Amino acid sequence: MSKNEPITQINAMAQAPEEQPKQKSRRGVEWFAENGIFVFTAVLILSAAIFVDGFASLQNITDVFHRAAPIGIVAVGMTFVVISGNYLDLSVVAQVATAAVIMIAVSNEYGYFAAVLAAMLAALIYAIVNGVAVGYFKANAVIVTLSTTYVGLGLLRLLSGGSIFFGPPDGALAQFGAGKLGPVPYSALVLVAMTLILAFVLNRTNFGFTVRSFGINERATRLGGTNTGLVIIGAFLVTSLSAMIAGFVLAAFSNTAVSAMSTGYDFQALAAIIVGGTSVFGGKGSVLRTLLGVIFVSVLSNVLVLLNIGFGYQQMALGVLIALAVTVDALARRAGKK
Amino acid sequence: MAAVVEAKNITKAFGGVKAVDDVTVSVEAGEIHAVVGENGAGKSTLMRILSGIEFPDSGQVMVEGKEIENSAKDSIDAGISLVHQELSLVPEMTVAENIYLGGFPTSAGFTKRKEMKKFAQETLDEIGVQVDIDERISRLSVALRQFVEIARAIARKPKVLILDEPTASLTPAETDYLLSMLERLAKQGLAIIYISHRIPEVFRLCHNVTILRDGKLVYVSEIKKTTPQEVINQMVGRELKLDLESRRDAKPGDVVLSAVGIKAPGVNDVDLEVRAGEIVGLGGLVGAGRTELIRAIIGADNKTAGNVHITVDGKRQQITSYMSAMRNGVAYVPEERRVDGLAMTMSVTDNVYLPNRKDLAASGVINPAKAAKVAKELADRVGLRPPEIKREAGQYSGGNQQKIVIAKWLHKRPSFVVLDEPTRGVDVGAKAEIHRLVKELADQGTAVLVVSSDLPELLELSDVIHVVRDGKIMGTLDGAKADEKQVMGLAAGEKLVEA
Amino acid sequence: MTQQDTIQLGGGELSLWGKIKLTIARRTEGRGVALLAIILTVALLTEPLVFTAYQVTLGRIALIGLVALGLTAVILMGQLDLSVASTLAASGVVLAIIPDLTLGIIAALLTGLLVGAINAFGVAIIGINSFIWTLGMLFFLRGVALVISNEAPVKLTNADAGIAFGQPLIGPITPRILIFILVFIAIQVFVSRVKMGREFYAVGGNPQAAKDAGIPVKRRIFTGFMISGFVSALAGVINTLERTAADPIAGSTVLLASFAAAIIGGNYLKGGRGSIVGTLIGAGALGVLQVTLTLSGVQVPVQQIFIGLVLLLAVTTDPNNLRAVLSSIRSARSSRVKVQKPASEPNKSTAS
Amino acid sequence: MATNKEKKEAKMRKSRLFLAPAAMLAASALVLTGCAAEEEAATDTSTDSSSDSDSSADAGDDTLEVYALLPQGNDQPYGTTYLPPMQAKADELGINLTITNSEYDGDKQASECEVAVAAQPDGIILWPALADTIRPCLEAANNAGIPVWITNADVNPEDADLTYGYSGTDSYGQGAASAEMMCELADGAEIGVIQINGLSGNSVATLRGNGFAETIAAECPNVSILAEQPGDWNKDDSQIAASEMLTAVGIENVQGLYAADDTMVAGGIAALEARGENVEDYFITSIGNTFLGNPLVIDGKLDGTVFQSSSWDGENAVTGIYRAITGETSLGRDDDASVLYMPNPKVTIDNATDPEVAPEW
Repeated sequence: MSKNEPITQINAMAQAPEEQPKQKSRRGVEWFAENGIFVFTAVLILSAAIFVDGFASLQNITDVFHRAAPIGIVAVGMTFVVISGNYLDLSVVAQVATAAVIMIAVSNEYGYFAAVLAAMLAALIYAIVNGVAVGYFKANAVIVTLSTTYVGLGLLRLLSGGSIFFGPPDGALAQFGAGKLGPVPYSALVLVAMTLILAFVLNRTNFGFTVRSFGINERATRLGGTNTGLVIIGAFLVTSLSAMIAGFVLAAFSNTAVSAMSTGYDFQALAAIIVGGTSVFGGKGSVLRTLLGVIFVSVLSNVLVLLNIGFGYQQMALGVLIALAVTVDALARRAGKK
Repeated sequence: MAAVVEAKNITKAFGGVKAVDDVTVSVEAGEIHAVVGENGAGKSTLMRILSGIEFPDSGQVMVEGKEIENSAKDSIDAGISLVHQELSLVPEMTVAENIYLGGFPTSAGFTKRKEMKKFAQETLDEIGVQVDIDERISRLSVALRQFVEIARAIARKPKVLILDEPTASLTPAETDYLLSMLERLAKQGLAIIYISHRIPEVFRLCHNVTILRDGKLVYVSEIKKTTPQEVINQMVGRELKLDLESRRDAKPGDVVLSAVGIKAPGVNDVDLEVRAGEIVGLGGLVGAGRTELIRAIIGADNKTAGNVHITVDGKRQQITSYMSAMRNGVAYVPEERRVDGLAMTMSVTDNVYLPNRKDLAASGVINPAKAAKVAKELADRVGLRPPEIKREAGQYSGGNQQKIVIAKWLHKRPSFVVLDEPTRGVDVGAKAEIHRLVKELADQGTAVLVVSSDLPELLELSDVIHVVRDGKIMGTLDGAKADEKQVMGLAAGEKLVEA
Repeated sequence: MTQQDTIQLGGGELSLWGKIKLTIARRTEGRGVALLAIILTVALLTEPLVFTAYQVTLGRIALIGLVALGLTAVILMGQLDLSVASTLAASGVVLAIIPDLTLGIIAALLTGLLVGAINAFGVAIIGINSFIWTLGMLFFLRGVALVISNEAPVKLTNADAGIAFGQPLIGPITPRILIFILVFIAIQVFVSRVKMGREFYAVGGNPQAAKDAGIPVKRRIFTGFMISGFVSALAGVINTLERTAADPIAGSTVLLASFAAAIIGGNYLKGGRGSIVGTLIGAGALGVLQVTLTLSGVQVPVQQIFIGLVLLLAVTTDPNNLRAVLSSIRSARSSRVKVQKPASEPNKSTAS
Repeated sequence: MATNKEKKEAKMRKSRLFLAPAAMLAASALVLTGCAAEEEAATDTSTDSSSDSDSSADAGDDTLEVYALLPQGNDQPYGTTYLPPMQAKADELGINLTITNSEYDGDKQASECEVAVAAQPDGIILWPALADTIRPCLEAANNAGIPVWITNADVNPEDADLTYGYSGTDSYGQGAASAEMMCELADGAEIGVIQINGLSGNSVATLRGNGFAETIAAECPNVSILAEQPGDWNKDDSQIAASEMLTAVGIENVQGLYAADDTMVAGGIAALEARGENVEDYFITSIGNTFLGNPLVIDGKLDGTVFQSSSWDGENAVTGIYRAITGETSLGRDDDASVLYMPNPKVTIDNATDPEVAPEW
């Protein structure tokens, strides 16, 4: 590149944009919206450890991890769809069940390798159907994934006959499902590994970059030379593969599989993502936040069970939590705008 | 006769730049008053102040001698009706409903449909537009929507009607009709403020003309006492402050871009060539079809016909989509940088990274250090201030944002660069830097296509100027010899002043 | 200068056929009508019982469609309400736990209005995306229903009144069908004839223009969500009365079916486009489809696949989406057609 | 006028666009209904002509039309093994079955009931999705003169008069039987147990739970229920819930575990094993004797379960409606033949391998 002599001359003319000093209170709200989840999670865990008997036991830590693992794996994957600005993938319900049933039913007959291949094929099909309809036809993601849920569950039930499938009690899968490293079950290690991998993909790869920038500004991303349709398919593919792994983990943990086993995973995963502070407007958010959201929701459920509080109250608490999380975010955005 | 509406000593500044500077305009009943000026001369801002959408920093607006509060509602109540340049209709409601949007006649909450339709029909009859009042707006042509907008303004029984470039989207026949309609309305006692760049229209229609330039009022005259030539002179009117030394010696090479028979919405069968090392300027008025033309050429919008080829290193490639344009070294600096150009909540580095992913991270994994290094280099090269590449793009001023948009394309060493209004809303210093960058690119052998409504800019930069009107190239001028009047004359529909 | 009195910009006089075509083109329910026609034809050929026992079919349509009608009011404004099914369940339980029937009905309906108001508060005042805010409400109300019902079905104190409620009133028309028709008429009149309802289209179609024209956008959002909440609660009341008991986990199939009905009926999720008639047609198509499939004894998984495919088709064949896809295909194809033209023409120029 | 022509063409293009999906829909509709008919034919190999898709009741000969309104089917393990014996029995008796699945949605089942009544079949088999909500359905069937036979889960006592009979288990009784075994195991000792229920709000879950809790309270007050949580009929959910309950009440206070079915008890056992506990030291009972539960009984991990036979259930539903149609039973439950209680033998390690309690699902 040639040297830029004229620059110095012009520099003098250019005005530096004045930085507006932020008010303290506004900063407070923004800081809270940014980091609130860390504080909340820490406070919840600390107070539970102090006030709830048995919470801090090693066994209970294992239980919390068991609670968090499958839903967490779904949620960290679904974060990609949410960050791309497409609300959620309802069809994870069908995908998790499909993967679990395939894992046990197919591996019983043809071995693990064939099972994994078959499950990956299923994940790929889901991703392509969802991604093409949303990315190329610009159809609403909620309705598209709702219809693939119908079709997917219908197919699964038709093909599996609705039976419950068992793995051999001492098969590799069952051993993995029961295995622990200290108090940490292998499934939680999978969750941590998935979080790290997906955080890397989202923050450090070209693909993750386009997912984020698509969520912030679709048109600028397209004009930056991105095939935005492919980005959407990719986001759905990450979600589908995560749902597949969640299905494996779930199948390993219970060593059984049935088509109804993942009911409610769609909205539960989304709830964890929102509680973690990922914005449904797209762009803002991270996989790590989702992990925190999952931990927060799991710890909360765990504490409520330890206190022998009914299931109804747990659902109410989740609803209030979502409202609080988004309200703080909204107030912060408003403060930031002024 | 007393003035119906009077704007006294209006001043309004945006971020230190005076968009309107001490302007006074007054219009009498039955008068059609033209307000003309180049793009960005301050006409639209003045009209927004008149209609209460913007508040002036100083000065006052009087209607029939009474000062009005500055709010949209007060303006409407006082009898000022603005026909927006951007359409503000609800697409899925009917014509009649849009005419009465927000003010349907009702009884006990129920819309009095018959009455509403009758009123709407009367209004449309009054302006002589035949359109099915039960039709939904989304199914109407842009021209029809424009007439519905006018009907909506008329339905408020205004004393003053302001029209901002009403003929931009109309065919000659429709324009013809609109003008005679306005004459009729004026004869009935309506005061009309007519904003347009189109000089023939102004001369056919208006009684008086006010000319704004750079926010200042420079000329007021009865139309009978002036000539089109004089009006154009006054619009352009500034001293030729073009520093001739700042013009470069163009040494055009081979044809890089060749577009043949391009048709698209708003573009009517255009051929265009740009050579290596050459800057081609597209002049013309807002709405002439320039943006549509370049977007169709590079595939950012769909075209309906035509071929585009790019020749790089002797290889001739067809451009079928924006992706293929990108692959062949096309760089596009869009007009709407907030919507199309930048991800405002991403850092400078990320914005620079966006189009350079393949190059900066061939393996697909981002190397933050490398990305930061490139971003830093580019920020220095375009003179970003402050050169903090971790800052969010949205926190920079307009000029610096535009520098980021340009910077992100420089790393790839593009073979063909398209810039759409590269210095709109940009301060003087940044403008000079951007001009320098554009020339530098051309000197390095890049083919450059610039769309600009800023005549001095167009003349300074371009080796060749095409003037676009109604989606067609109306004339081609040699950039070194052309002057502002020639460009404006072609753009506004006058014959070439000096052939 | 030619002096014209009028300018003709529209289509001009139309033949009868032209008028019919115009009417069809103006409506948004096209796909819904086509789907309904196909389903009716298939039903007529395979299961004529769908028509002879029309009161049953109507009952099913009312079951699916009632909630969808309220939902449409919200969708017209470009918002979503995920809490409809939980509202239905919670208001049903509220009705059942109150011994006095009249009081129970009033309390249940007030619950719906309250839920609607809270939903609107989050969306219009705090400014939160309605999808997320009502998702929170979905969980919260589900919890409420479980808690106040003690996690078990609650029997109506006055079961006889419930059974009487399920009996046909006029001919084969049960109160459910009658209420459904009345609600349909009410909301249809509201959004097509009443100023306030008509402005829903403006709020959904061009919020800025609505605001500029002095329409109180926030108040309209409140009205819409309260309609949705009220109608969901009404559905909960009807279900609880007809079944003589309230189920705290009721409505599991309602949420998705009512969205499906609205979408098939041509309602645009971004707002501003669609109609209550469309929702009725969508509910009709879905209801007839379900009854036909039930009667022909098709396995439930096959029914699910079928409904899923219909929905996928409905959402991907939105005219706007199709037009966008086709136009980019056409654009790519146009490049491959060689342009033949003479070397020079007036009005056109080739640079340097 | 060229523009008019263009418009026309555009419109035709639009209508073609419109027709394409419509045609696809129609095609897929036909294919799918065709498939369904074929499937029906495939399952009905044992009989000659009972699978004619003509569903009108007055088909002439002795083919009987029966609607079976079930809340589950191929989507649940029990329903999956319930259906084939039911179909086989129907074929044997010359009955053409139309089966629905309401997925435990009471409103949907009510609507299906209306459809069934309108079809005027010879009889209706009803498995209530929600016992409290089916009275209107029964009344409608009665008014239409269609006999209704209840299967799997009985109606409330006050509604029994509207049915022709019942075959199946006694969900409350199953919970009670499981409680009785728990009482025997405790043998008068003061012990604490934890209870895992089915899906919250589900009526079988409620009945079994009440049956267990009330029987314990009445017969062996020495056994105290320390905590209860739903396990959602899932092994994974119940394992977590069980483990958390153990933490909550302190594992040292727990000597027993009850779960509302074998799948969930397997989760509870897994929770104990995961803590390194010797499962044989705990008193554990459940309901089902399924493929999952039976081996646990044989291994000595599950101390007692209550056998539930899906094939008996399915077969006897058809036997019952056949009795009702042929006049063997009449409205109300006055006849001896009107109630067929599924033998619900308690299964322990002593009889776990007997052929009569061989697991079926």
